[in-house]
Amino acid sequence: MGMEQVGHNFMTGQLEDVVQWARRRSMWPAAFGLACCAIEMMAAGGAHYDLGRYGMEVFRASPRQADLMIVAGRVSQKMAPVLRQVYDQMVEPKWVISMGVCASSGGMFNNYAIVQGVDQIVPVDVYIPGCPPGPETLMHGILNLHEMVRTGEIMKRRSANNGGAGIEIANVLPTDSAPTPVTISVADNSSSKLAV
Amino acid sequence: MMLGAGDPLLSGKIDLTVVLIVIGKTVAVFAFLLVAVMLYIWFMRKVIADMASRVGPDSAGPWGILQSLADGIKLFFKEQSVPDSADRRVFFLAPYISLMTAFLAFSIIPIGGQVSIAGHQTYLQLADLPIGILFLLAMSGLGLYGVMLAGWSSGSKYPLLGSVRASAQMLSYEAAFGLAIVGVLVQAGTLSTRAIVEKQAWTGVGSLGTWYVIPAFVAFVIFLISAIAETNHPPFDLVEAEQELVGGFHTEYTGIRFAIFYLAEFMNLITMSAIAVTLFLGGPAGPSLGFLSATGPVNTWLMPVFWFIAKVMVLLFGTVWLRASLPRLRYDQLMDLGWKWLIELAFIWVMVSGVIIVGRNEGWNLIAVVPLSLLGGLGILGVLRASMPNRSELVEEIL
Amino acid sequence: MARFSGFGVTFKQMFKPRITGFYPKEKREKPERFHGRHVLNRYEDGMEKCIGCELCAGVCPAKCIYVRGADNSVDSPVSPGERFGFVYEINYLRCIHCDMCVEACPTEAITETKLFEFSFANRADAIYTKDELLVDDEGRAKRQPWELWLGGEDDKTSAWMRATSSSGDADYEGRVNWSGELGFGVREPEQGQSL
Amino acid sequence: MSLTEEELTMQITGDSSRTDSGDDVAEDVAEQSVLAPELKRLSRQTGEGSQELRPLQEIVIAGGPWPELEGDGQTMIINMGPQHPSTHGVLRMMMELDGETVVRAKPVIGYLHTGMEKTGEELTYVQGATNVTRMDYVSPLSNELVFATAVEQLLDVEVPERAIWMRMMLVELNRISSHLLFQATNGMDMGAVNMMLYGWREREEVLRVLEIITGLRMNHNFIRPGGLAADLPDGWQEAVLGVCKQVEAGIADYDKLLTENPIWQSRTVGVGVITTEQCMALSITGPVLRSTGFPWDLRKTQPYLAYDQVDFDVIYTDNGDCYDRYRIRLFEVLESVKIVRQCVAKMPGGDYRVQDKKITPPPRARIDESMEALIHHFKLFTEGFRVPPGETYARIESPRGEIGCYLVSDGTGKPVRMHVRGPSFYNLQAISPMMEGRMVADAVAIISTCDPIMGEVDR
Amino acid sequence: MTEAAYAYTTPTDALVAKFAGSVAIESHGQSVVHVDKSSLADVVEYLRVSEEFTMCLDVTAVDHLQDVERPQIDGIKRERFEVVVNLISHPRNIRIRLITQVPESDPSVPTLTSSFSGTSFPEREVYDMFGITFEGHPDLTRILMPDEWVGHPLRKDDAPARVPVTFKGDPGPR
Repeated sequence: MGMEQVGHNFMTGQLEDVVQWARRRSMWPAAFGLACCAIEMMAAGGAHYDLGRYGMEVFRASPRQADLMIVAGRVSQKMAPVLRQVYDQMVEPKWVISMGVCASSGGMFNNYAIVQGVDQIVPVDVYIPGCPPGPETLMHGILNLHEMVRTGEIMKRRSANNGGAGIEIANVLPTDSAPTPVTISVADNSSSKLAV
Repeated sequence: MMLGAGDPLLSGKIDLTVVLIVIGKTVAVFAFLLVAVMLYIWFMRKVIADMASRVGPDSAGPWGILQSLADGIKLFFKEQSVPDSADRRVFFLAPYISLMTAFLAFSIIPIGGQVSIAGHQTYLQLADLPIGILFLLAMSGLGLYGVMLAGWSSGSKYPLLGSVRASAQMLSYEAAFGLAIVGVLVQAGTLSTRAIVEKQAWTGVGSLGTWYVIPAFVAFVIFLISAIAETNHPPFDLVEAEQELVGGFHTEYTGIRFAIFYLAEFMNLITMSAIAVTLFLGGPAGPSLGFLSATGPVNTWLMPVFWFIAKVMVLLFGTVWLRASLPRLRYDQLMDLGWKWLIELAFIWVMVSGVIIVGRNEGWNLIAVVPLSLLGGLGILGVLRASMPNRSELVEEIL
Repeated sequence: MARFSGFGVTFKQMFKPRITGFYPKEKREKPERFHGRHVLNRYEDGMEKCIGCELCAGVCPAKCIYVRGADNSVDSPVSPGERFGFVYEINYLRCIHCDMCVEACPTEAITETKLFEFSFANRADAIYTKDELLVDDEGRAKRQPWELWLGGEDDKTSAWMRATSSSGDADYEGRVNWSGELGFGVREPEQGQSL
Repeated sequence: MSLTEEELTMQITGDSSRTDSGDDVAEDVAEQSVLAPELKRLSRQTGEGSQELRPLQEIVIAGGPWPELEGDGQTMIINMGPQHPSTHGVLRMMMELDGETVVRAKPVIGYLHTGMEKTGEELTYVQGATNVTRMDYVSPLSNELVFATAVEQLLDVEVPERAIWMRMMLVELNRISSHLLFQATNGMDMGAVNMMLYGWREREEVLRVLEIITGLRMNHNFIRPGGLAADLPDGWQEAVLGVCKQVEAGIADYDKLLTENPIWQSRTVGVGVITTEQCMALSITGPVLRSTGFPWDLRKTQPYLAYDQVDFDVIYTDNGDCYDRYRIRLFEVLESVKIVRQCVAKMPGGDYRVQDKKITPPPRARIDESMEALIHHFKLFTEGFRVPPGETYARIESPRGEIGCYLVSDGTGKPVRMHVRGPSFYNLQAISPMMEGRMVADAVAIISTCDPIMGEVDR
Repeated sequence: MTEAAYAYTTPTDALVAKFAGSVAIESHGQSVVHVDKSSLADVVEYLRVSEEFTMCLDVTAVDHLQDVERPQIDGIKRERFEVVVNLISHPRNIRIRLITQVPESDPSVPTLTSSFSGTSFPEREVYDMFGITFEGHPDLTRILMPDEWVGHPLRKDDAPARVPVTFKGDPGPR
């Protein structure tokens, strides 16, 4: 139920502002921790940093109620289909932050086991560097995302690349090495369909 | 329309103004509850943050006070999904059952005293049913169906477990809850909330003694515990139990339907606090401002409402404090507590207080009668204990 | 009442001061040795310190540094020696901030700042080129639009503990072993045990 | 509770039942092997491979079989994880439930498999620490220490006294932060919201001290083969002693909040019981083993670093349940604080890295002075140092148990095989026997008190 | 320090005498016994029952396909794979390490789960990573990699599946 189909006039313009304000101020992350970065993600919810200040201390265990998936940590070949399924279970509007270098590109683990960049599986809105990024770096990424939500930047990008994963596939896929044995099935593993 | 305008109920006594007043009160109470829930959620998050040296929500509005509004708007504009395996009609219906019963239960609460609107004398209360307490019990029982149907209709496993837990939990605590209320009813001798509140009216500091929290203290404690259990609040939030069941019955709910569950849950909590205030803490009773006219708008309108809200706030703070301090009970321990302790305690309490009241009326020697009734109660308890099935049998029975 | 002392713990906590930092208005103090994003240093006369030796690229466990050296032209040398870093790129979506590069660099050309608050909306931003890494004419790190610098954070460009460490030799502790850098001159070493 | 060597040996040998139980086990196993072909056939039929729940008979461990449960056919199989809030990352538990009771459970792992052992073979010994430190990301310094110890054994070098004490202090600080994290997540799993926040709060203070010393909050890459990356920074004493005080205050709070709490006790006492014999059979070490009344702590029994020169107690309890595991970790923090204080008091001066030109890069100042130093510097950072051929197994007591590093060298700058025995990997095997017959809520408590770190399990 | 822990007497002599084809050596102060593949399970059972070895700490394997230098031991024919078993005796406070040569042509060893149930996971890991099967293991499936994975990643000849790091100025993979 995005707002983008609506033609803009005075009323809808105001409404869209309010909706975007609400989406920024109440961006519930999915409790989706993978590795080291998950520890830092939880630390960011702790007293010293307090994600709760942005209304984000509500880590939703059920992906259906979450707005933001923070891919915190390395994504293994075995985890990749699960990650995609969790992403599919989330409902629009949804955002993805790739936290840490392992999620963004595989980091130092350039080997058979790790997906070299989670953007091969899900569309990533913000990449956060560091291994692991500190809580304040994570918060920078979140604020970055907030800003993109405010300006509508994300929806433009989504429509530009058809909203799916594969933003950087051409640059990232291995060219000369042996093919990765596991294929990640992307389509049709969501058990839900839209209510329309 | 012709008929309705002048005399909608054809009773000859009710005119349009009264209808408008009733409609106005309904809308006002509903709005009051909605705002109260929003503020309560914000308050809860802030207090929990305070209890951990954090700041809590502070970016939505001043001090983050609009946080719940932002949550609500966001959820409203979120896409909705239904699992393939769900029973669609029930799935759609369940949240509304939860919400409606939560609101209806609140309608019997006297928020303030008698006021006059446009020349009509009316109470600050939506409905004063002669069987108000029975209505309350009915609503809290019905509310269970919202949760249970939600879990069952989702067609997946975690919600199903949550729904099973919900039904068992509500069944166990409904009895203790009812018996605790009976503890008040034997004292008050009426089922009308208005009458109960009037019996606790403020006449000076001495009237604190007439608040049923003092003569029925045990019932008060039992009521609080079972009310928290009924509303699935921590430490009894097994139904949702994020760490065990992901989200329990509402795991599959998204967007506005999830928001309604969220709303209903906290609305229930506020309703329960309000009922506790009504039954045990004198409702809107409290000292009025002596330097102002006793019949002026401040003392008739504001002060009772102020006292009512203040008392509810104290109880609500208590719930937040519980949430922050206690770990969650386990399923079987929850049942144990309900069946083995609360119900029996409430039962004995009802017997003893009944004997006291009858004895007082009949002029019996209380010093002899009270221990006797206690002994009798313990005797019955012993028989009950002996005949009680062991835990696993009990659980099976309920499941 | 030890059974319910937990309520006291949570209640008392309400009256203790908050410890939350108000990011992004304020940031936490970073320690001296903090590992942040890199900078390429220059000598006090403005010459680049990097000589394009590729030690940093070789030692990087994530292989996130790409260096190509080129010969200095005689007329306008970029660095004091014969060669200089012609291409220097760090892919921050690979960098694990282990500081092996800082330890390896023989000329203290690459060090780290205390800035760690940056994130990218696209992958291209994450590849820092030499222009972006090299300090400006005042010896301060260049600020990219997607980085959050607060006042005073670039006063000390480098987390240079590992670059100047005495490698375990107690005799070398407290000895200045840092060639002067643009804007900040020669750094005092950590005192260590010689305190 | 301090144990001398003699007392300990007495306790250990005094227990004769362990060796006696061997025969029974052999019989059980013999019965099992008859079933083996049948099992194989079953697994082929379902074709689910590692994701198949094995029949009940499988989980028979030395010390007698587990009590069997009769299901009435009304069971349901649910998957907890890999995305589930209480599975500590990406552990997946397959559970067969009868109502709320767990009939069978099987951990399915590998969702965080990172190929670190392969990557370890591609990195030189100089770079190796960056790899191992990311295995157990909650106590990275333990991993670095065990790797460094293994390399030093192969190189046959002794690290200087100061390095030993610095390592000990850092590892103990890390043990504190790891146990604080356990308290936080354990509290969260049991529904105690604020316990989690308190745990994070104190842990953050410890991390800040580690950051002052190493420059990083996690994954420090600080303990290297031959010593440490750098000396302690100026003003480290105040920082370390300050955090010790804060941690003690925090532990007092946790103690008040939970230890005596009736709900907490009813959730944990008698839940997830395991005996010493079962621990022995399942290769379980660390706090889980100590909770069964067996005071086995490598720091005491096979001392490394300078643990024989500091005064501390091995905490152990008798019941082997979740409550004991919680208490052990609570009080081990205090013991670690004790060790850290002694380290601060006794910290010797001198070198903190082996002064061997082939292993340690030259001091920065010498690069400009000596051509030879420059060559060593280049060689060390390009191809690392060569390690004599051979194989060794180093082990230390990490916060989760015995962490070991099996290292095989062929004389080049990179190891042939770098295997890490992660204690969580083995401790995870205890989860399914502990869970059987318990409720879902207990399953959460059991996973949590086993404290598995999936990075270490899957490597 | 570290080595001192291993300075206890070890039961290697009895072991070598009892099982033919075993060779005891010392590696960095740790007692290591090379045992024959066929007798591995028996040796472990013997150590558990008769020598009070109470726990099997670790089972792992090594692939020696590309070793530059490999020390030769008299009486042992070096094969491509080695399976390494670490045992500890708590009562005697000693450790022992058993190493078995496993030829490439027949990568299988008897399972140790009959002696120590705790070797179930590590044996599955070795199977997963090296393709060495453990005969008699009750549940020998992949543990770390997905079930449908092809190959055994820690074998030296398995594809590393590296990808080049992207750079702006990089003309292409080096």
